[in-house]
Amino acid sequence: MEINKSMEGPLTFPGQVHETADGGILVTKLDDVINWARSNSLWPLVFGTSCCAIEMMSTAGAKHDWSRFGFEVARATPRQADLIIVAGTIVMKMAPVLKRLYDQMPEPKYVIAMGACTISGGPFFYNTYSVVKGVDHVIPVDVYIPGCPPRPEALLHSMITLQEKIKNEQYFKKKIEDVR
Amino acid sequence: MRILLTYSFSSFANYIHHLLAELITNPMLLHVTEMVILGVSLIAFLVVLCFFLGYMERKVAAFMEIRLGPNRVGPKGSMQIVADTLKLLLKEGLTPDSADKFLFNLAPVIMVIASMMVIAPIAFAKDFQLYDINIGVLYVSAVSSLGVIGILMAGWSSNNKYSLLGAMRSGAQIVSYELSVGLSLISIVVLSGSLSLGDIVRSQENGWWIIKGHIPVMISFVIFVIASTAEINRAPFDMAEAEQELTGGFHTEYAGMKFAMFLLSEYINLFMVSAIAATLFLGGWMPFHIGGLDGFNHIMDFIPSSVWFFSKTFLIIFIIMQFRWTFPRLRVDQLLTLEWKYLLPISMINVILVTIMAIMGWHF
Amino acid sequence: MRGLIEDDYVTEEGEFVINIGPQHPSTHGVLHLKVWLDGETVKKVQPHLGFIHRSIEKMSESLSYRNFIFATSRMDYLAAHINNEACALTVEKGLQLEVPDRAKYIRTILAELTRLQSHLLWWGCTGLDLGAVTPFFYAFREREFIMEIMEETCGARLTQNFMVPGGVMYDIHPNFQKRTKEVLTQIKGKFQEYDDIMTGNVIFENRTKGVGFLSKEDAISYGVTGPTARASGVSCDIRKLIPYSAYNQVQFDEILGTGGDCYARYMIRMHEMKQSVSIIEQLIDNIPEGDFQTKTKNVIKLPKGEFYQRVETPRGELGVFIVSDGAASPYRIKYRSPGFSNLSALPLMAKGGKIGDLVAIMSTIDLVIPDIDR
Amino acid sequence: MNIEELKSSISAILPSAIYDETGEFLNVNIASEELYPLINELRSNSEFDFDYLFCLTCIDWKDHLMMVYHLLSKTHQHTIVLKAKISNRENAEIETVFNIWRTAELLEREVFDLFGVKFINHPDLRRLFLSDDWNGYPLRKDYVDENMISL
Repeated sequence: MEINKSMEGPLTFPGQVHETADGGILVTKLDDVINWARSNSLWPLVFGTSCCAIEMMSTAGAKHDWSRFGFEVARATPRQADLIIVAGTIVMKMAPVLKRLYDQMPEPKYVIAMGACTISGGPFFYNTYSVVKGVDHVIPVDVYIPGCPPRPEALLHSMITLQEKIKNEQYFKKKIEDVR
Repeated sequence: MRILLTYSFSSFANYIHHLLAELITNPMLLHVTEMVILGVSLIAFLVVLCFFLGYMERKVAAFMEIRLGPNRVGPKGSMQIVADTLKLLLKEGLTPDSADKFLFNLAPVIMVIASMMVIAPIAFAKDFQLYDINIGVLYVSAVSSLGVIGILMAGWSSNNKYSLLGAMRSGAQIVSYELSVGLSLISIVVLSGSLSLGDIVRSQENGWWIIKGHIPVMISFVIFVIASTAEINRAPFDMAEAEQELTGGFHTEYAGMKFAMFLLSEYINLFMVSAIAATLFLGGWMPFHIGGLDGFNHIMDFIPSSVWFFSKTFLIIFIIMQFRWTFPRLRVDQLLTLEWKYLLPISMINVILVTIMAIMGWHF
Repeated sequence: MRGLIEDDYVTEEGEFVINIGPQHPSTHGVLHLKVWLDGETVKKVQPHLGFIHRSIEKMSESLSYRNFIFATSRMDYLAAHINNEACALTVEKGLQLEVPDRAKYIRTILAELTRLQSHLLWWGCTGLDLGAVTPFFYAFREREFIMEIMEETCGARLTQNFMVPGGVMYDIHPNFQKRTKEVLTQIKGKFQEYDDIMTGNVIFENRTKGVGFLSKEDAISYGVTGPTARASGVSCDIRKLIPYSAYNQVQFDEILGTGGDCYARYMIRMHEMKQSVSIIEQLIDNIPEGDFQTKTKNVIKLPKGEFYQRVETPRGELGVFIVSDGAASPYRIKYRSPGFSNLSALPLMAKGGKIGDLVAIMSTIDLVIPDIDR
Repeated sequence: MNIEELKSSISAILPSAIYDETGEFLNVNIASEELYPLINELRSNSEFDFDYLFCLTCIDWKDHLMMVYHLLSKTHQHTIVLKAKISNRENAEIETVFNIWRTAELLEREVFDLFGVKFINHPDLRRLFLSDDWNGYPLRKDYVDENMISL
């Protein structure tokens, strides 16, 4: 341990203030706090179109229990949701509705594409006249999970992946750069 | 040990008062400073309380639903609500284009203020009361029904039919249930002979009203808990929100911080209602006393009065939370039927019974 | 957004229109209901479909007789086995193929397990729709055990794709019988719990008794099937009327109600769960030895003609209508889905009730929207 | 009633009906104009009493469309399949059976949506699954979709 530490580089004395690349201690710490809050409180929109919605419900159920991560506050109204889990096929008629729901959500908002249908049209990708071949034609997607339908564990994994993604966001730093 | 027994918040308040009096000589300024300190600490207390209640609700729900509940953020998930609140504060505060902007933004503020105002006459511990107003019961019942204005405002100004339906439901509901709440409060006023909450607590020195007042007071206690659950819009009486029917009810269009304020007022209301129930029926901060058994009463006095108050309050909160996670929601006409056909006649008859009991001196 | 806004919003004095769905917690998916309201009272309901119309029928026309079966798993995903079985039975009818007894038994057991999990999910969601959250979690606790059995034997939790023309795809897992029996004992002990939390509750009875009445004549005229029709006294259990697979070898009752209201529909499903348990118990120890599949040619070609097969799904009668022109893929496939007809009776049932009643009716007729839209 | 009795009874009403017994059920082939009188009789006559329409669909046979009605009697437990041939593909029309079986309302809308058969006297003939500005009738064999990927 001791040897490794000395090999890392020149020693610094405690309390030394560095010029950081990210714009200072205060901003980075604030970003950390904001990201911590946002990543740990992802409230999903109650949105399920088909089979994947049942696995989403299983994830909410007692065995898989997404409430452990604070996801259980599923909101029925898009105004209060942070996350839209697109669980199931999106067809041409549903696409404008999905777009509107996404627009109604306040920033910051995230999207998980759950299942093969939302990635590429899934088992309905050919010779159908009504299926949107991938939900990313309609709204931007943060995390994709394959599966038809994905297991609840896969959904949890995708949500944790999203949490990690949020933890690397730099909200204040961007603000400061905008000002500069 | 002697100090512990006689310890009360009044000495602490006096200490701060003297400390400030030395620093600030102008009596007007002193008064204002004290008020500001009081206000800030009160709001801080209520917010912390709501954090706790939110956490408690998640955990009670998890307990009822055989699952774990939040356990990742902070020890045992206790920071979950902090994260939620922080996130809501930082979220974009949307105001819909077609909404009435002034009323839309005013509504959550009114809700929070109305629910916070109820705190004034409540005695949290022995000699710890903001203002023992002599018409405390009247004040409580008057102020607690102010919240409906906020709900109606929110529902109307959102320019959303779901919101409007929710607000209309809520208006009818709160006006109706106010009657039963009032009548069940009156039964205690009749017995104790005072409207002041401090006097009511002191009148329970030789036993809580729910024990002293036999069955009639128990009936009014049950009616109070049911009716006040309805008054604060919690399931199974959450007609104003009714997620499965109206998606979000009156707060469908609210996002971010304004929505957080609705949540805040919901939890403050929950606490206030339970605190009033505990004060009137279960003796507030008064320890469990049995008239005549001095030795027993003395032992009970060893438990601090604030512990008594909060344990009673949280017991009632726990019961109301259990309602929420167990019962199906009533339909809107059944809700009004329950009030006008059952609760109101029963509580009217009950008031007469209590009055007869009080006149004849049949209670302990 | 056409189809959403261009419609007539004609209202009478004092009426207004609200749109329930396509995204709404009580529509169980993406059904869109346009509701004319007078205050809280429902004057008229108009369902708008197609928000999950995935054109399975068109797609099946280009798939082989082996493959089209698996698209139906996504149709009524709560009864994937039964959908697959219906298709497999239709193809077998066309080929005049005899299925080994072992396969018949396995099919029946899996179908009944499917029915059990579908009804469990329905029970939980009914609680959720009426505002009680806890039943949902109770139901999912037991449902997970069934899902585990499915996963062990079929390899998937929800869309199992286990039925092939001629039998089942693989033999059952060695643990299958043991675990099924364990789970049945588990579930049988929980029925009392379900009754305790929901059935006897005063609020629940008030919300459902006398709500959403459907008469026997209307039920037949609207083509309503399954528990919804049986609650109105229509005898329509295909398992009894035209037994398929191993249903002629078991004793079970067709539960008939007389109320025709939401409570009757609820009670029918609660009793059907017990019947399903009893059917599985009769079969599970008697699975005959032998093949689990009759070998078929790689490319199945049905003779020219039309083949119709009716089966009983948890929601009602599923009909599979295959028109063959002798080629390797169907010329035309029509799925007569139970939910579609059941939904058509919703405007009749909901008329004159409150919004809360509409939600109760929707949950007790147990809609699965992809099954309706196909 | 067994199949022979059904055949003779239907022939009494509609002599031009052609029977086909190769399938599971008795198939009755008629022309689209003859449908309504026959089907009305089948429902109202207590000897037939076909009170349950369990499947209504259409088949595109490339040169003509064919409406298929699966009828069942709950009282007598007999089944027939009515097949009405619509020769005019471009302007396909047939009488609605909505006032005989209520379930036909949505089923006919589905057929209108996917095959373009117009139902005379139908109360609310709009597209059911597809949006109103959709061009063409996708379940027809000659429907071409530019988005389609053929294998």
